[in-house]
Amino acid sequence: MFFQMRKVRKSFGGLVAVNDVDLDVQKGAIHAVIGPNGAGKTTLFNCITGLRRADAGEILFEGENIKDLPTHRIAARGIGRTFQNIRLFPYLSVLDNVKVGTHLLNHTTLWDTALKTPRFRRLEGEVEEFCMELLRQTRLLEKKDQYARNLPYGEQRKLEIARALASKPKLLLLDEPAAGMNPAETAELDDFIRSLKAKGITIILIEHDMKLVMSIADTISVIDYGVKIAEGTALEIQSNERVIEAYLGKRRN
Amino acid sequence: MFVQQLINGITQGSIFALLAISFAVIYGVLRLVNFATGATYMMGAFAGWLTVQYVSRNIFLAMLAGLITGWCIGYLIEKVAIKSLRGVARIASLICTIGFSIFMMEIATVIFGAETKAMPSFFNEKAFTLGEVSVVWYQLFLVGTAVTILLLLQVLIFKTKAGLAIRTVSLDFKTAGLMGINVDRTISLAFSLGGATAGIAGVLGSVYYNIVNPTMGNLQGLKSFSAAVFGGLTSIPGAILGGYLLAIVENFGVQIVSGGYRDIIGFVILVGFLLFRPRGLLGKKTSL
Amino acid sequence: MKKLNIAAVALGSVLLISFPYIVPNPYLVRVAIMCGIYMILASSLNIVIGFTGMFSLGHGAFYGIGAYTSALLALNLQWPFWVTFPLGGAMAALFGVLIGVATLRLRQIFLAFTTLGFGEITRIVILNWDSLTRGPMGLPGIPIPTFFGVRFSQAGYYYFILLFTAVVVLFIYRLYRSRIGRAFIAIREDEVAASHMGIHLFGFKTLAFTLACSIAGLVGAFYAHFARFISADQFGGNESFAILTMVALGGTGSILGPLLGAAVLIIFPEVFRFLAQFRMVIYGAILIFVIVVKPGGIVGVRGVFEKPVQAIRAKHSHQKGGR
Amino acid sequence: AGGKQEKAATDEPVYIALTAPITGDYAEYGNNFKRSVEMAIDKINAGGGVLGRKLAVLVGDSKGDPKESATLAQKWTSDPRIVAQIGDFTSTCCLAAQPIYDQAGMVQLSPTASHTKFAQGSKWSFSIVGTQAGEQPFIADYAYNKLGLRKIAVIHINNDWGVDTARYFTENFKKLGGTITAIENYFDGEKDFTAILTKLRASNPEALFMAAMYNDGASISNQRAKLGWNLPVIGPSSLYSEQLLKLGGDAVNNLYTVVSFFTDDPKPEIQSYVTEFQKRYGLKPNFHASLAYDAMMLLADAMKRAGSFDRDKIREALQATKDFPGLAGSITFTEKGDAIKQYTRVMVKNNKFELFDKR
Amino acid sequence: MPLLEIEKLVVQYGAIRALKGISLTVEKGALVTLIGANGAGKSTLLNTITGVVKASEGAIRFDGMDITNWDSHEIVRCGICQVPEGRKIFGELTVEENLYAGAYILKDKNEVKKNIQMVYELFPRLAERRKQEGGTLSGGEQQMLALARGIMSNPQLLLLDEPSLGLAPLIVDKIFEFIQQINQLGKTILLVEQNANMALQVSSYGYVLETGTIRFHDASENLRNNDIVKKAYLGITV
Ligand SMILES: Nc1ncnc2c1ncn2[C@@H]1O[C@H](COP(=O)(O)OP(=O)(O)OP(=O)(O)O)[C@@H](O)[C@H]1O
Ligand SMILES: Nc1ncnc2c1ncn2[C@@H]1O[C@H](COP(=O)(O)OP(=O)(O)OP(=O)(O)O)[C@@H](O)[C@H]1O
Ligand SMILES: [Mg+2]
Ligand SMILES: [Mg+2]
Repeated sequence: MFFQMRKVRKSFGGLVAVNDVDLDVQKGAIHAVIGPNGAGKTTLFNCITGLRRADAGEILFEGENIKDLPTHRIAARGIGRTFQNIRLFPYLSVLDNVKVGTHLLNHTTLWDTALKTPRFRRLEGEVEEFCMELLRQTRLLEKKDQYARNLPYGEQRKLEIARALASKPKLLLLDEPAAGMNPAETAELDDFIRSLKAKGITIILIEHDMKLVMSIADTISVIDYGVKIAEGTALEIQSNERVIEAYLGKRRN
Repeated sequence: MFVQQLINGITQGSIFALLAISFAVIYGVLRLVNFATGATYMMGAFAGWLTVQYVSRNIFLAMLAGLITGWCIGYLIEKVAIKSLRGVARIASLICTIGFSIFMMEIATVIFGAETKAMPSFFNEKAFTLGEVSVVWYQLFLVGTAVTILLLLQVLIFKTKAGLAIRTVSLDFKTAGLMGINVDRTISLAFSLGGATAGIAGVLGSVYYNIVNPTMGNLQGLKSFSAAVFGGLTSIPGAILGGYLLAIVENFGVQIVSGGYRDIIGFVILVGFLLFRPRGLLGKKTSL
Repeated sequence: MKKLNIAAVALGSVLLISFPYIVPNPYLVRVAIMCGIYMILASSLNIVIGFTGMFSLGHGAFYGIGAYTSALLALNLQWPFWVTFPLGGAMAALFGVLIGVATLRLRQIFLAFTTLGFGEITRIVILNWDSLTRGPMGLPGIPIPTFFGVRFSQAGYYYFILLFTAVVVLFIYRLYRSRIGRAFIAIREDEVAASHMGIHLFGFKTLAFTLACSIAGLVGAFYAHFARFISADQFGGNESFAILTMVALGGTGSILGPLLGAAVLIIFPEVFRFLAQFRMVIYGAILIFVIVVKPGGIVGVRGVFEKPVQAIRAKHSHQKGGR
Repeated sequence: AGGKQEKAATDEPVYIALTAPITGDYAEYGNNFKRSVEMAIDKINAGGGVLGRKLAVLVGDSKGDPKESATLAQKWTSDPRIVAQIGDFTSTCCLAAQPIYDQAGMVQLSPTASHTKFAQGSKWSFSIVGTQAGEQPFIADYAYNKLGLRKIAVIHINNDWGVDTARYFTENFKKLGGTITAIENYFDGEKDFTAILTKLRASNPEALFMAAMYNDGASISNQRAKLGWNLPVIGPSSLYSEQLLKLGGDAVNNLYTVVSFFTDDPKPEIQSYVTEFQKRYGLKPNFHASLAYDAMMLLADAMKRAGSFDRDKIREALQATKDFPGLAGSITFTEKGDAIKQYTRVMVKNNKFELFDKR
Repeated sequence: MPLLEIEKLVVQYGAIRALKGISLTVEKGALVTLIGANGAGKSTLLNTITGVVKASEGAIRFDGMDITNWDSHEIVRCGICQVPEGRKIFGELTVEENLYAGAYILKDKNEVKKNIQMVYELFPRLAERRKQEGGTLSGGEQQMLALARGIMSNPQLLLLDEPSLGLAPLIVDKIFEFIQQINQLGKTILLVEQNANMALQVSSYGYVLETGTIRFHDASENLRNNDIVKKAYLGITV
């Protein structure tokens, strides 16, 4: 199995935000995690990337337990993410934001830098080219020299994705990428995520936009009060009584 | 002898505590270390000195003068510089406070001359003597006044609406404005309060040590800053505790180690302490 | 455009190189050397403050450690300058690592506090450790460096510091536009996000801090052999604050800024000596004025260190908008 | 360098440089330097100047910062109009500037630098304050033989001067058979001495030796009084200042020190200096002020004796100084460039300095 | 007289013109929706109304009073409240302190208590978390808190910037119900939404903003049937 969580648990004081959650993600799949607000989805991501340390359980990535690794090590294994509350580098340009994302790909040393070795030039050139390409794909090329903080909300979200992709992750965690996008923009995002899947990137997606989730997710896990209450394909989930009651509600349209 | 050192420490600590509060109030609102605190302390002392010299030999009047001077200095610093630096990286404001510190110190030298002035003592009679331990009335007065001011500030910040405004502005001034809070006035208030506390401390300190000069605030400012960090910087009770503890620790440090290491005993203990409790004594746990 | 730049650089270099001959006044050359020393100090501090967004108030101490190390080795063991000079940098770097390891995990303000404290501790230890440092007596008679057997003349010192400054500035310039520099800046902007990009926060913070300290140590070593008398009070808190002020006044986070800041703050007091006791008053006032008008410093970089566009506009239109 | 000026007797004055802390922590002392030197120059010029030329002073503010002092040295030495320099106040400043004066060949005459390495460090360096090695045996004798003290506690400022002062006193006092019960030091800028005093008190001394400048001395005395600790205090000549009395009030009574300059000295030249100083600046001169005055007068005398404004000749004449009658005692330089001084015992009684031996 | 009237408003960020002279009115008691793509300038408009961002040209009138470029706190005291984009919770204050801050301009303590009671009933989740620090709430909980805080001061005009952002479908329904509810109670609302479908369902009138200019405005019904709007904003292919 490509990515697995075994009885992962995280509590804050008395509150158990993630309660013995198991999760299996197939290589190359799009796996959605949904659930009511405060269910513990973001906390789950935080445990995966090491931003919060899980209290118990195992997190296996390509067969190895990454639960106790520090964040930068986890990133180095090939896990990238975006943040629900957008965490760009506000006063770096759009292009530089993406360049920081390539940190792990390029291994120039202090000596290379100081002496501006040919290796340094070559690597920097590659980085530049690669980042421009990513911006082209996310349609941010025009804004490459603007400060990230001056982008409108929706474009900041796109930039977060571009930055996460810059590290060529094998597993990408997206936390509500469609928040703040209108339906037309969401449709675009839908296509973009599919194209990532086509490139072989495995994706775990948190999203409240059911249209998006139902359309692209291969598997959906539902979490409520930190507990996984259901798992299955879009069709299975849509008709699951428990999920409807806790989360989906009876939509008007 | 240890009792005497304790009393020395508490007296000195009262001044540290007042200055530490001055740091904490301003840091609390703007996340800014006001390096002009020491200079404000000195200006307060000069105001007190002028009062007793030319108006009346009355310590309460002198304290009032110190308070008003400190208040005005705080207000001016905010209006002249800090206000226009909102939303800019904090280093700019910090450098400005250093600028004000230099400016005030040198202005004082130009106006009053570099010679140390004598501040008359008040309530200098012995309150009581216990064996070798001796306490004069002024020490009691100083500690009492400091504690009163500290309590008043505590109430102001945690029990009043102005206090809520201060705390709100400290977190996000734009959103605070959206709540109907007058951000400018709140920040001004915090600065003035900080200045006033430092000003009063200046008068109290100069009477205790009987001297006034343009450089008197330098070391006091630096040490009180440590005291404030020790206490947690954002926490008013923490700053108070930090002030007293630093002074007491220092005094015992002199007793046990040597006067030559006095200035670093505090630092060493604080640094060691912070390694284990990085948020200070009563500070809140926050990242960054 | 590019040609113009090259021409300007070439002209500048020629001027700088011929300076001791165009202006054969030892006083002015000395001022130029002091400028160089502080340019390097400010530039190195800028790595910590401007790039990485950490706050250090003890840079003077690392400068002092470099100076004392080099001076003591030269005085006690008669080691030549070319050996003691790098060792001064190494010793400062060592202390930088130690301080970094101890405090870089803590909240920002504690780095400021710890470095401030470290500065005091260094000064006081130097003063109290009589047997090694001669305490408050200071270290007189530090030997003049030799270059292939020839003792440095004033011009020698000048060229040394000129070259040194050029190397440091070039290094920082390259650093700024490299992966490492970007990692520093990312840490300044958002630590959490940076760590998710695979940046080892602690490692890179320590690297930035150590680099800055070692450069300061190197300048310290040079200073010791230039001044030939050092004492603890030359590396105290005032020194740290002065360097900090140079960075902020010139332009935090920019490459040119610290150079300019250092030059201005060294030259200004010299030019305005005639103001006698008003000199420092005006110094304070100008400092405040410059920062209020240009918060990022004279040539501050765009971004965090500059006033947001709307804030400037707001004032302007507020007056217009009638009530 | 100074050769040019001699030829034509011009109206252009002869320049002397004064390096002193006009601002900063030591501004008080620096300003006294400035006052005295200006007064001395006015007096010299009123008397027709030196060798037919008027004197003028260029003042440089070193802020008490050794680097500034050195930069000023470079400035002075590269200005061909300047023939000699007076200053700086602290020994560290003087030492930092020393290599520059040494290399350029200009007299560096410090009124106050007492660091043992200073005058020895260069043939161009002179100090007229007298080293602690000269003063302390006298004070130790005062304490042991005149005051009959046997057990003394020492408090000193931790700088080069304070360390030296305490060391020489301690050595000499012990040599006489006395006991030092405890030694404590403090750093410049300290305002709170209660902790140190409490500690010293526990060692049960008969008297306190205080190596401090008069401001700190007054503070220490005040705080000692508040602690209810009354005992005789003794200290070096730097305590001698009206400021001590003003700041210390009753707390400085029963303090013993020595002086080489005494404002109540009936000698006419001293009285005229004191009156004039008071008239011009509204305060009484102190020890440091008198030293700066002496420095200027001595320099003028050396120029006269040299018969030239040549930097080198001035140095030679200065080196040859013998029994120059200064306000603060007569000045004779040792081979190294230190002055040998005479001292008078004084004490504070009823808030006034009085001669001790008059009793 | 309309409650809010905006005339030829121009807003600039340095060289960027974010609003290029837009006019818009909101009648008393109305619920008006503003939709537009990312970067159209919706948030900028709301921020300008509340004085967070300053206008360079044009006028904003509230209840007949010219409030252009007043300071935020003065505008809020007139009875306008904005629930900002991205929540902007006071992270180190507790949930309850956040609510008190929202009621800052109210003088009457009982009224404040009453309002707190009301929002707790509305969002029981907040009542559960009343002592938790705002910064540690989940995204959706923060959104609830932001809304709750916004109505604490009994404003006449409520400016909502994407209130459904990041909320679970169930809660989104509830929020829209709530918006309608308080609108019926007499509050005037200007709603910015990406969830254009629902927004146009609950509102009476709508404006469509496109890169700083108003492209359409019409009754919500009509907008929903407008082909261009359908395609670009509702994600419905026609
Ligand atoms: N540091 C913390 N301290 C205390 N409680 C916390 C902390 N962080 C999260 N929580 C709580 O844990 C629960 C889960 O939060 P989480 O952010 O994972 O929710 P979520 O599923 O992402 O919700 P949403 O969809 O609203 O973003 C919430 O109730 C939240 O209040
Ligand atoms: N502080 C700023 N400085 C410079 N430009 C800015 C700033 N804030 C916004 N902008 C620019 O103004 C334009 C309008 O932005 P605004 O945030 O109002 O869009 P929006 O309609 O709210 O978008 P979204 O739906 O994504 O929130 C955008 O092009 C944006 O880049
Ligand atoms: Mg979440
Ligand atoms: Mg928006």
